[in-house]
Amino acid sequence: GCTSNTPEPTTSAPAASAPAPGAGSGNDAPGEKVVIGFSAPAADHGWMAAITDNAKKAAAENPDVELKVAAGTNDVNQQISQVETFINDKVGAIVILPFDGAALTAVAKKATEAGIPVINVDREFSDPNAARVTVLGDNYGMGVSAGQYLCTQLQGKTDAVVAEIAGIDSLPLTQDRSKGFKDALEKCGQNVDNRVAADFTVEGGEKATANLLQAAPKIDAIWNHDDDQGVGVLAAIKNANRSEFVMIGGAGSANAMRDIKSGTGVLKATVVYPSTQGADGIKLARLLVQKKGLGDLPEVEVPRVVQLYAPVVTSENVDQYAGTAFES
Amino acid sequence: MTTAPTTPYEPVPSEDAPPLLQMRGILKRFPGVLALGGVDLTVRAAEVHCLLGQNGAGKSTLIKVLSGSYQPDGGEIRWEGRPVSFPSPVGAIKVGISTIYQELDLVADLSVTENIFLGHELSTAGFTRRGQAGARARELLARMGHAGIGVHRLVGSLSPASQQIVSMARALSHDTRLLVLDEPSAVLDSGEVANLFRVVRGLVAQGVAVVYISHRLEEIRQIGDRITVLKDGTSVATDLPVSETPTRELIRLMTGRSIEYVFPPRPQEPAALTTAAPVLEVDALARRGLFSPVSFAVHAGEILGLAGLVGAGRSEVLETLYGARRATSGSVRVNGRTMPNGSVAARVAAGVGLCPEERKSQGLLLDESVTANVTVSSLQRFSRAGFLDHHAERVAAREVTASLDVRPAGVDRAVRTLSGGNQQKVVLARWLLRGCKVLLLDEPTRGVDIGARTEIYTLIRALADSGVAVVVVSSEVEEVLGLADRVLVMREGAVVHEAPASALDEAQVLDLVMEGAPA
Amino acid sequence: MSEPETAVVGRATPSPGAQHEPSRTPDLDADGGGLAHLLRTAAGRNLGLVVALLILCVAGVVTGGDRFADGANVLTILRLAAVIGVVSVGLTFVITGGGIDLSVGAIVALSSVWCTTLATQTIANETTWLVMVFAALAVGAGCGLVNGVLVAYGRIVPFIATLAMLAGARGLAEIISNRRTQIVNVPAFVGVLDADVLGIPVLVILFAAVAAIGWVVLNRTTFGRRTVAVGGNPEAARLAGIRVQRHTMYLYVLLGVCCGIAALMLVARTTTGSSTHGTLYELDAIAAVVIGGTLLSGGRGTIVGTVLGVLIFTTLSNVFTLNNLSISAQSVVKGLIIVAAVLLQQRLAARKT
Amino acid sequence: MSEPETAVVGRATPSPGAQHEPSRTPDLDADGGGLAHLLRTAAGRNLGLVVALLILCVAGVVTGGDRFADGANVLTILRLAAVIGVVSVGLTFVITGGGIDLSVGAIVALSSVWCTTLATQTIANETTWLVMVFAALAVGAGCGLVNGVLVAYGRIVPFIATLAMLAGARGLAEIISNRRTQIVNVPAFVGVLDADVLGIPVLVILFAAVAAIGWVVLNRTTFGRRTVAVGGNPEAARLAGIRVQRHTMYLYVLLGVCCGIAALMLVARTTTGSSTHGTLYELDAIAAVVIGGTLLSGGRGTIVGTVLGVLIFTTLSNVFTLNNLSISAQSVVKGLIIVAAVLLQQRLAARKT
Ligand SMILES: Nc1ncnc2c1ncn2[C@@H]1O[C@H](COP(=O)(O)OP(=O)(O)OP(=O)(O)O)[C@@H](O)[C@H]1O
Ligand SMILES: Nc1ncnc2c1ncn2[C@@H]1O[C@H](COP(=O)(O)OP(=O)(O)OP(=O)(O)O)[C@@H](O)[C@H]1O
Ligand SMILES: O[C@@H]1[C@H](O)[C@H](O)CO[C@H]1O
Ligand SMILES: [Mg+2]
Ligand SMILES: [Mg+2]
Repeated sequence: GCTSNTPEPTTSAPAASAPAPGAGSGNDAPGEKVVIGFSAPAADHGWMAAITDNAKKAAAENPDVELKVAAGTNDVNQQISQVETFINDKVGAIVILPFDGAALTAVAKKATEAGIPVINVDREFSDPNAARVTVLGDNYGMGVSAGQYLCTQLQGKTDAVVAEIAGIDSLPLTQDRSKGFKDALEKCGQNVDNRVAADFTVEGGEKATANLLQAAPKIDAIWNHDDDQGVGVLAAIKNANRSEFVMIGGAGSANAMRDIKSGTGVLKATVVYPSTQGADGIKLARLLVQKKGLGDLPEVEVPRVVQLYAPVVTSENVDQYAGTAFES
Repeated sequence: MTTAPTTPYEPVPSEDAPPLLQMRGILKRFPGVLALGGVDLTVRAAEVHCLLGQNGAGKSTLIKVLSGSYQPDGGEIRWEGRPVSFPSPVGAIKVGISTIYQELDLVADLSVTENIFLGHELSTAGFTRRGQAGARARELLARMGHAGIGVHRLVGSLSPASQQIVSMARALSHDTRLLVLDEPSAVLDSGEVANLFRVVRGLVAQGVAVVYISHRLEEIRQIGDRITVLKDGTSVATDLPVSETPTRELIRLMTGRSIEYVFPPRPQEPAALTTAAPVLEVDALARRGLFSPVSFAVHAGEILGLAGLVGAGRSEVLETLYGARRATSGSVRVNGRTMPNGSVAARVAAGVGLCPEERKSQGLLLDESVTANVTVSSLQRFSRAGFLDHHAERVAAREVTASLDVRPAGVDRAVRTLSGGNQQKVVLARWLLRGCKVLLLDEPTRGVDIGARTEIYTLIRALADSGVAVVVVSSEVEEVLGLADRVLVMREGAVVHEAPASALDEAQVLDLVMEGAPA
Repeated sequence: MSEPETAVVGRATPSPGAQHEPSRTPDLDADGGGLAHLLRTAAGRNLGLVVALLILCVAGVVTGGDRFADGANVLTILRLAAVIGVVSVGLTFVITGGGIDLSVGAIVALSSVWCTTLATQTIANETTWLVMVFAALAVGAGCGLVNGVLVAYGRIVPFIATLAMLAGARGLAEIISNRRTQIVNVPAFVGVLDADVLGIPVLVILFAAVAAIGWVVLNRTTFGRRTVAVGGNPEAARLAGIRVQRHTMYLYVLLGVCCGIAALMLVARTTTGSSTHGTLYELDAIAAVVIGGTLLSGGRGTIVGTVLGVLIFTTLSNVFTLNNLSISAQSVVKGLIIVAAVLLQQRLAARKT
Repeated sequence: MSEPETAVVGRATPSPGAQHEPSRTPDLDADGGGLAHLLRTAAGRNLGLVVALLILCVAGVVTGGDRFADGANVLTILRLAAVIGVVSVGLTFVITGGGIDLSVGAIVALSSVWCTTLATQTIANETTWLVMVFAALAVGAGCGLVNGVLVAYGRIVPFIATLAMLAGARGLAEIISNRRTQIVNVPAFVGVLDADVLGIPVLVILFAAVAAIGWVVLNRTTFGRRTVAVGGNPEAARLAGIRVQRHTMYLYVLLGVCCGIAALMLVARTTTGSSTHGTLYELDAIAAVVIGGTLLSGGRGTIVGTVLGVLIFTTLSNVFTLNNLSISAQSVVKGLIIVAAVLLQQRLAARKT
């Protein structure tokens, strides 16, 4: 569960922002060789591309890790087959960001039964026992964070016009985000007046927003789920010459952070959805195979669930997060 | 750039002036077939040179070599004495060879004008000069006696005959020195043929040479100067003067035997037929806009002929009674059972078969084997619980195509590779195999050579004698009169006369057919 | 009706199954008419599409009121239509010529990426923004050339050849861009292409220009006539002396150039180049072309129909958004509207003949 | 070779431009041969594909060694091929019959969703898991029926009719599932379909069965013969007495049923139903069918070719995975391999004649 999602001005580092988790704990000392299979959806937007890039970077930092990266695919059948190939190959661990968590659960179980630890990243399996470790991005919490931020921005306005630009609408994660957003808005008496969905791409964002701006002649606040498509969203806003609202983004791209920092545009904040979680998966997989615990924790074993935090980045704390931002 | 010189042609007196065209020892191989095995052809300016030969003799192949459409595997072509080769149709067109192919080569979705000038459009900097092209097209059509064809009409909306005229107009639109006509009269009726000959004579008078292909020997007599005969891919006789070669001799050269070009005898007592119940009854059948109510009945063993000009609506009557078009009123009964409107399958089930007018587009599965084409309407017969017995199929196909002398004989050959006449036989074989009670034949001998024609006549009569009711549509009055027992004459979508064939002669039918038609 | 001919009319062999045949009204006096006439025939031939579009607009006005009928909204629709519209016009040529192209979206992506690389942008800033224009058009034409050569000379069925190009071009775009969105920092470029002229966006003007040129080329030039011939009856075209292979190749190059133009428009509009640009354009463009009345089997093409097809789809999603409809409902309604529009067009066309 | 005939070989009409024509070696002794012979002719006809597949396998062995040549890996490839394979076999019929279907992926999605709704699963658990099977097949057949009716009787071009179905079925799947992945809790269902029989996965057995039945139906029954006739020349088929419209409709229903089967396989494999299942299957399936040698214009189809096409694509991605290749490079290589395979098939086919 998520407790507080308001941005914390303190310096207590959220998990994703620390450049090298476990540094100094001796965990980085080379150990037994670990072969890790990695599978993720098609890198059809910057965040997803960053997931794989960060995973590769993490592997490169540890010479004892050999990473096998399967081609990104949005076909669950194909992704299952990749995991099967990893099982045949008898890799040491499998890190998987499933296109659809539930659909990959069965094969993950198969891997687990074959004695291969599975690390589930971002989109959750339907059975927690299918994975040894789950790195949870917390999509619902992301919606809540965005909603709570907008609530503070809309204070006093009783019937504000709130618009939502979702990502790929057919993905369960989008539903989770929207639900969190709606629930948070309800708490402060607001609701979503206009909702469109794009597809995580710049072009899709531009198209959906062009129509959205037409549908709502006056808007008070916009939440855009994804900063990749956000580039297009902002282009459409600029094309339409609109600026009467505040906008909050999602995912936490470098572009978005630069905009927030400059403070000149409508984009005032973004909810981070760490693109480093692929790297988290690799690091955890390595520790698991090498039978190490999580550096700073006294536990002998790596924890079952690592739930990431969805902080809101504003002009005040942007410098703190810029390091982990991804390029769209 | 188009029109021929206006001054009449003066034959070059010089003895040793080379002929316009010389083809020597032309070879053309298709996978597994030697289509041309050494053909010679010499054509002089201002002559009509006829090319004769049975179906599959290689006539069309030869002219495709000449027009640059096929590349020969051997032999030599000389144009005005100089060796030439035409790596593509462009080369042949450039020297002045215009070809009208056996298969219509028009683009359905372009207008008449656009088709005429296709490939050599009248244009300025790539922009078509539409007005001028239209005027020129009108002029060309008028010259051929067809000012009535709208130059902006889409060619796909024209009748086959008009399309043939457009093809001709296209040939004339080039600066033509040699005009090649591959069975142009196949889709024309006698009036149209006369018109065609008028145009050809005009061209010859201007010095144009013409290569003319036809299976109708009387046409050769009317228009030809000299003849080259092909048999099995070789030229067996060249440069025969038309006036001095008897028909008998031509037939012998083509077929290797002597054939009497006769119709099979009619049964002795045709009157007895009409007393039995008719097999096919057509009652006030009409289709608005195409033909007005038509009624007739055909008895077992009877051949009914439908005569008329091209465009008179005979094909439409056949297609409608066959269920291929929906009738707007009227009914059709087969053996007393009323057929559902617009259902071919019901007709076929009841024992009706149609050999359509355009065999390529309507009759054949061109890429399929002879077997598949022959058995397609009798599949139940070769199947048990839906599973086909390929062996039985092929045996039956081999039998029936052999009885029709389809050449070459292989039943696994794709129908596309057969010559026109043999393709026609394949369609006939289909219904022969099926065993029909009613057989509808639309231009059954179009493009069929004289030998096969006689065979087909005999076959049709034999079918009738075995109890089949036959309806024949033909644009050759002689054929209708010679083959049919009874004749319906159609004009402009209506039946204008009905009589026993023996009570009519050609002149009478032509009068009936033309009467009131614009001159 | 200047023609006295009554005897000869089309063969209406009832088309047996699959293909729907748009109206075949013979063009009885096409060389007479002026613009009004032209519009009349065009509207007549595309009556079903016009009606479908009008119904959509009425639905827009009824449900969206001023928000729909507003000038700004109309421009929004047109701007959205512009990019896919340019691609569709080019595709109309390829389909009319008997081909198909599945790689249009990938070519748009590759062009957009190539013309926004750091190198290109640097050169553009040092010299002129036209460098980017040139880069995009050259990449588009190059991809089109490869498609054309594979299809015309390699004799690979267009579907497969362009499917290969789809995979290849998108992969290349990803490699070049390293899957990053490339942001445009050439102000002159964006300034020119994303501007308005007399209140009309340059994108819309470009679309109109491409459509107009496309119409003229298809209907008034030898190139257009030959395209119809090559698509309608390639053998007849060959026998008439047309170099069918070369012409086929040109068609793909032409479409490639259109994809390059579309890429430029998209780059200007989104101020980015990206390997994800143009995703699924192939389906959208083919749908627009075919719903417009161009025969998928070749030999008949209509630019007016294509433009109407594009507008129908764009207006559709605009109306949906104005009404805040869920994407899923939109999807279902879209399916229904496609069927309805085609049936309507068929019935109206049939009535006219 | 029971016939003494040597004269028999395919068409050599110099094909003018676009279409590549695979070898048409006639079915020389369909009546004579045993299985070995059958394999020989099939291999002969598809020589290029077989060679392409072999080259891929060699590449797999060289780069992957035992990891590729291993029995478990072969089963992995076959399991991956199974779902799209079943769809492709069905699609071979529709394409051979002169049609096309863009909605296969959407139908798979809708079937998967429908057979995994809470209601269906509850009934299935109370009665038998066959309820789910029935639901999926019924939905597939129903969608196919709608496609078939629109195409055959509504005379909407198949591309457009099935594009509409694509939008409609996916939208409906989203509405029904509320865009949530539906998890299967019917152990009997998964137990049967995701099991192995004698070490061979049920999925693979199903695929083999569908392919075998498809082969028999296409090559050995009146239905198959009619399919070829309807696709080759619908007008001639109609005049020969075939009920072309009804047959066309059956073809789409048959494909719909195949999509239903594929949905069941996917549900078993993923233990979920989802509106995102089967995304872009249309392109994959069409590519496999066409690369296999079935003519996109209809009239010629080959199940063996289709199966080889599917195997080529799945083996490709398996080899890629084994070799850890970058996604973008894969995409480019895939494009090249498609072109190479088709050219190879063409050259080898030409040499044979
Ligand atoms: N494309 C082809 N492939 C294989 N064989 C062919 C092809 N075209 C023609 N043939 C064969 O070549 C021979 C000559 O055919 P051609 O069409 O020249 O005959 P034709 O004299 O014009 O006959 P017809 O009077 O019936 O038109 C025939 O045996 C025919 O089957
Ligand atoms: N699709 C059509 N729409 C309108 N009229 C048509 C159509 N098809 C044919 N017609 C008209 O029907 C009449 C008969 O056509 P058709 O040329 O087939 O007659 P026919 O007597 O069979 O001649 P042919 O000897 O050429 O077969 C003509 O007036 C023709 O123009
Ligand atoms: O794919 C999605 C989006 O890209 C989002 O921005 C972050 O979460 C991922 O799961
Ligand atoms: Mg011939
Ligand atoms: Mg007729």
